[in-house]
Amino acid sequence: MTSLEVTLRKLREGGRRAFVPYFMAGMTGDWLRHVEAAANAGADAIEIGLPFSDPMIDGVIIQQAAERALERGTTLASVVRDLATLDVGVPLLAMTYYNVLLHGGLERSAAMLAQVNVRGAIVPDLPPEESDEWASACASRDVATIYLVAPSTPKERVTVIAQRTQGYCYAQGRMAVTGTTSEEGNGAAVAAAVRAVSDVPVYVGIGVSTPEQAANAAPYCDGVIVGSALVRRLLDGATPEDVENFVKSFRTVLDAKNN
Amino acid sequence: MTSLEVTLRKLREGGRRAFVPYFMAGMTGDWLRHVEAAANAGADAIEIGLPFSDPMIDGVIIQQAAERALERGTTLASVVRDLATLDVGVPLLAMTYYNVLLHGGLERSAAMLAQVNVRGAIVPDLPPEESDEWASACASRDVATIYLVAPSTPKERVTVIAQRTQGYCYAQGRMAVTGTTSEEGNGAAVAAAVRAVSDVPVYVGIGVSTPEQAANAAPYCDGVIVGSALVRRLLDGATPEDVENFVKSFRTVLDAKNN
Amino acid sequence: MNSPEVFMDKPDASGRFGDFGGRFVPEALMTACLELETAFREAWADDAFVSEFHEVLHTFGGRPTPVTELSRLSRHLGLRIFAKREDLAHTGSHKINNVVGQTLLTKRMGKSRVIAETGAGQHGVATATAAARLGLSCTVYMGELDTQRQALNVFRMELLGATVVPVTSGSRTLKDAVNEAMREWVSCVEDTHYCLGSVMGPHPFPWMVREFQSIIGREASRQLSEMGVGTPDVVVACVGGGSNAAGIFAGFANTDARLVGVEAAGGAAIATGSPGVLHGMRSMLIQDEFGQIEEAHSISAGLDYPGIGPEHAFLADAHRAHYVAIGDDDVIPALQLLSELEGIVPALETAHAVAWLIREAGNSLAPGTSVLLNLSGRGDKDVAQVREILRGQS
Amino acid sequence: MNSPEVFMDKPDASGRFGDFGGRFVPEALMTACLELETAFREAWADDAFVSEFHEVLHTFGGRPTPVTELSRLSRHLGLRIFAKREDLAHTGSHKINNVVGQTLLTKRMGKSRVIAETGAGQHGVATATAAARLGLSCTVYMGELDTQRQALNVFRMELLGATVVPVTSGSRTLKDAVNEAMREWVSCVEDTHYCLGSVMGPHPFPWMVREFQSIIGREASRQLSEMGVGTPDVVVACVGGGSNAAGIFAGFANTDARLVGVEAAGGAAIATGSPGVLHGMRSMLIQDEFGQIEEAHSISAGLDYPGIGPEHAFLADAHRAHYVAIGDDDVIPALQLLSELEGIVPALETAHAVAWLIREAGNSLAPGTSVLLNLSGRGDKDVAQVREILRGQS
Ligand SMILES: Cc1ncc(COP(=O)(O)O)c(C=O)c1O
Ligand SMILES: Cc1ncc(COP(=O)(O)O)c(C=O)c1O
Repeated sequence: MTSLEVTLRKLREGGRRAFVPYFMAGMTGDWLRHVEAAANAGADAIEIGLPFSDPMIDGVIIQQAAERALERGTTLASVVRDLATLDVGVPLLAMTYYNVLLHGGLERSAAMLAQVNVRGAIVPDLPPEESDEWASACASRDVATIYLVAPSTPKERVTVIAQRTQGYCYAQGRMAVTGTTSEEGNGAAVAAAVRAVSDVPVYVGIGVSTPEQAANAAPYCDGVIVGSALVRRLLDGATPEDVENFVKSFRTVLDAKNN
Repeated sequence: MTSLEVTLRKLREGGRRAFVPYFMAGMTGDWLRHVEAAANAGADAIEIGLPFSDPMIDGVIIQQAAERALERGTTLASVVRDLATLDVGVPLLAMTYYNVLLHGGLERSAAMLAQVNVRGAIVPDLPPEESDEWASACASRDVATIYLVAPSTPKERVTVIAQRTQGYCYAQGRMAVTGTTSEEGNGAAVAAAVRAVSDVPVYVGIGVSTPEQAANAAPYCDGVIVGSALVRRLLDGATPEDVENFVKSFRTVLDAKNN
Repeated sequence: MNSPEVFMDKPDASGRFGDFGGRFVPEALMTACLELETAFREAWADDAFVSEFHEVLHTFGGRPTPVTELSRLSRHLGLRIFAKREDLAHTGSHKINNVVGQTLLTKRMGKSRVIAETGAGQHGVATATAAARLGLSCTVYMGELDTQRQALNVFRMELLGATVVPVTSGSRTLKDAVNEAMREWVSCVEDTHYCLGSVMGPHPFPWMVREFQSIIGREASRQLSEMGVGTPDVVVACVGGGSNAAGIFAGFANTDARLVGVEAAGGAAIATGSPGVLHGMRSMLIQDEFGQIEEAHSISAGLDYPGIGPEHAFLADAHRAHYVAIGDDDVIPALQLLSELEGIVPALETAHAVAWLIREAGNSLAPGTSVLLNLSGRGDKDVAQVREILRGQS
Repeated sequence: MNSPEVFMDKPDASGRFGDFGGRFVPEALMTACLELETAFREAWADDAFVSEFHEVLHTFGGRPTPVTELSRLSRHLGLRIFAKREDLAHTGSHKINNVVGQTLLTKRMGKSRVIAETGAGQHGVATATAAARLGLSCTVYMGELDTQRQALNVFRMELLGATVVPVTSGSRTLKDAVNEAMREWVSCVEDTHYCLGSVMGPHPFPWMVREFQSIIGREASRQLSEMGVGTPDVVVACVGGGSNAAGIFAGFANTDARLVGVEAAGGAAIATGSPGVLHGMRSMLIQDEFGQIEEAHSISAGLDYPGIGPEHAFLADAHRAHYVAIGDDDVIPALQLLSELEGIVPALETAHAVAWLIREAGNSLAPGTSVLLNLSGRGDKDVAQVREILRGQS
């Protein structure tokens, strides 16, 4: 079992609903300060987006963030250099598209990430069928490969994915790209489908943007992932303090609830 | 034999080369004054254009003249009314397109024209093959039907046309519409072709715009017809005196030459 | 009459269809017209020529064009509508049939050049196309107003190697382009053929162009048979000069099919015209009481002609075909309906015929009536204009 | 290798052609892709479906398109050139083949709506057309820049009943329209099929689109046989995503014919790209050393794509086909030459293939070489642009 999963299972055993914020690496000069702020405010793990020019499953907010990061010259290497200076005490998870890793070289990319305390990776355009090579590059370096389950995923596939995912299973709360903010979602059903076939922690993402939504999700999952809602604030100039407050607002509802 | 032809044959017998100017009826308020001036200056017959909206064999000058005449409300009836006031002592020849006569009614048109001393008619879009009806309307009223021979007309056709034409045979001096002013022409060959099969007077038109060209044509024909060169001056505002001078300039060369 | 009349056969020796047709041209053009008649008669009786004509239309022109059943429009109107898809012919309309024939004939006559008139540019583009293919030089006369309204088509002709001459006389539109082409023909008739664009002009043009276009009707008749439809109740086509209508009527003139030609209301020579002579033919014309030709006015440049081919005037006279008029306002809704229901954006000209179907469905056209629509051309050329008009409305 | 390799057969179970292809999509789209694969496999094995596909292309799409011998261009270049006339297909290019297939499949899958991406608008217009015919609703994603550059095509799609959505992300061109269509598909995959426009994207799209387009090559092969030409020495086609090239190559992949794909120099994924993953496929892409996709730049919107279909990447790898690049400067002279000599104004995309013939005639193409050119589309859509460019030059 990957160290990430060990950590996250422990959280669950401790009755804690995890909160996982997402940052776009290199989007601003002080992006690491935002990451630190989130960790200080109680984030349990942090997704670090490595920007890609054509982010197929991301909505406009993450797209803009990626554009800014790329304009600032962000690369896998620059992110790794940055992360080498960071010590936040919670696991970091890389989130990016496959082509970025391919071009870094799968083994080399995995090695670079592992070296700077990245303990998991989410590659949304890399379904299980295509990920053997990447998964093995990660496996030898204790980098968990995290897979998504979508509302459209049929039962048999849920089983396969839930068995394969490491750290947690990313339950996509809604048939939409990141950053859509409509109210209705399928998070509960997706999480239940995963739980029906596996005891891997289940975190809900895509469709959680407010503490209220997080509170609603908490009963049926082990954690929530919030990306666009946070990144939107950062695009608008949020400070590390703003980030702390943002994270705390989620922390509060997740901790308050006795699920 | 039509009275027109009798008159024109007499001219020839007297050794006179005929000069036939063309006027667009109704083009200006004082157009009759121009006609009179031409007669005074020695024109032997005068072509009176009845304007048509779509003058297929006319160049830009006559087209413009027709447009002006139509804008001034010129019709067959108005021209006949005008001509009723005119007494110039030389034969008048109507020149127009078939549709104008058709709409007047062939019999009625011929009768109206005959009534005001029009002794011949040239209808360039009415070839012999199509003109029986018109010709018979004219015949009973002593209106000569004048046909053209073109440089492209083959021998056998020349014979037919030369036999059919009355008054004179209109020898088209050039394969072009009216008002073209290039130097070379086929007038001599066309006239010769007609003369070879008939003793009807042969007048050359289309391609005669200057006294020099008239002088060149004189040896091989019995008369010349000048349209666009005169109408152009009238469009530019020529006075009856200008018309007199214009006609005299042709008269001089045609009379001077001993052909 | 004792023996049943045969329609759309050869005209008489003078080029007449009944009272209409003939050859009213200046003597300078008579020889060319006579030579053309002889050349066409010989060529059309020569299997080699006819085969080449069909071969070129097949390998270059995109023939046979299909017959498409317009199922959704049919359901919408309660009819059974089949479309003969001339929009799929090379250059986008039936015009290619005629110009392929005439340019092959030009070569056969030993001439090296063609001239043509054009209104919106369809016939000009088609002529330039066929001329390019045979290496003939090509000059197209186009009303100055039209060169401005259809600047892209001017450029298209130039791309195809043609020279486009703006005509500044008269109304500076199609009618004047015909005049000018005739005038120019006088001065170059030796080496130049005048490739007239419709079933109009002096004999033999109305007959010759109809013969070249009759491939539309012959194909459609065969295709409908193969589809098990047989003779349709109605055959309908738009009419400018009348070449696409003549082409499709030719396949059904001697059947029971009702033949309907749809003119633009602003250029409805049969409905609002009277007999007269223009452009070398006796036909129905829009003219004033003095025989002065009036300007046609239509939303569609290809129907913007004050006359109609003489054979149509005859077919109307003989009650063999019926001619109706559609006003500008009904044209764009018809274009939109066909586009949305069938995925075919028709030319504005063609849309007149569609508009008539829409108007008459359930009225003079009983439910279930089978209709063959000549889809004479595609609407690409008109899309910019339609857009402007719809913008102006909203 | 002992047994001769068979080219352009089915991809392997993972959707791979050699090292290329696959299915790199978000989990939210996996089910749709898998269902699509199943549906396509079943449909393509079902005679009724295949017949309907052919029937619609025949009666609605204008197939078979002819093969035209380009005699004057051949003489000019010292080659023997035949053109497969996809410009005569309905909507003016080969795109109709694919959309007829996919819309029929959409119906078969019980879906009521299609979405599509488009660059210049050709695929968008084709999709809107096929959707209109079947009564499917249709939304087309188009880069905002392209909606401005090709405003008339936007209107054309709207006439056909489609909704056009301008895409404001990224470079606001084709690549971003694909991204956006994929994103939107996620949220409507239940009732909506994504009608992808070329042999790209995740499995089964590259295979399925090639199969639908292979009618081009099958027809051409039969037609050349009938003409007594047999297998040509060279088969050449322009390559954007690569669908028209794949379609014609499919008829000749297992012959001796040399297969040549011509990319735009500013979008030459094979010549200047490297392997990578984009839009659901592993293929050759134009990208920087970090795997960021670069914008393609071509005079022709249809070739303005930084990738290429995976099967082409494989055919290049296997040395079965050769991929060359033509710069913008050579394109317009090629368009002009074909127009003037043959009376066919090609699309700018197609003109790339013509430009390659001009460049290589007498060089890599020995005199007398027989060539089959895929004339993928007509130039009407490009005439305004060409005019502007030529004006700018003079
Ligand atoms: C598509 C189309 N249909 C019809 C016409 C009208 O011509 P005709 O009546 O000769 O068929 C035109 C003329 O330009 C045309 O382009
Ligand atoms: C005429 C034409 N040819 C070629 C292409 C390029 O696409 P593909 O490479 O998929 O054939 C396009 C795309 O729009 C096109 O319109």
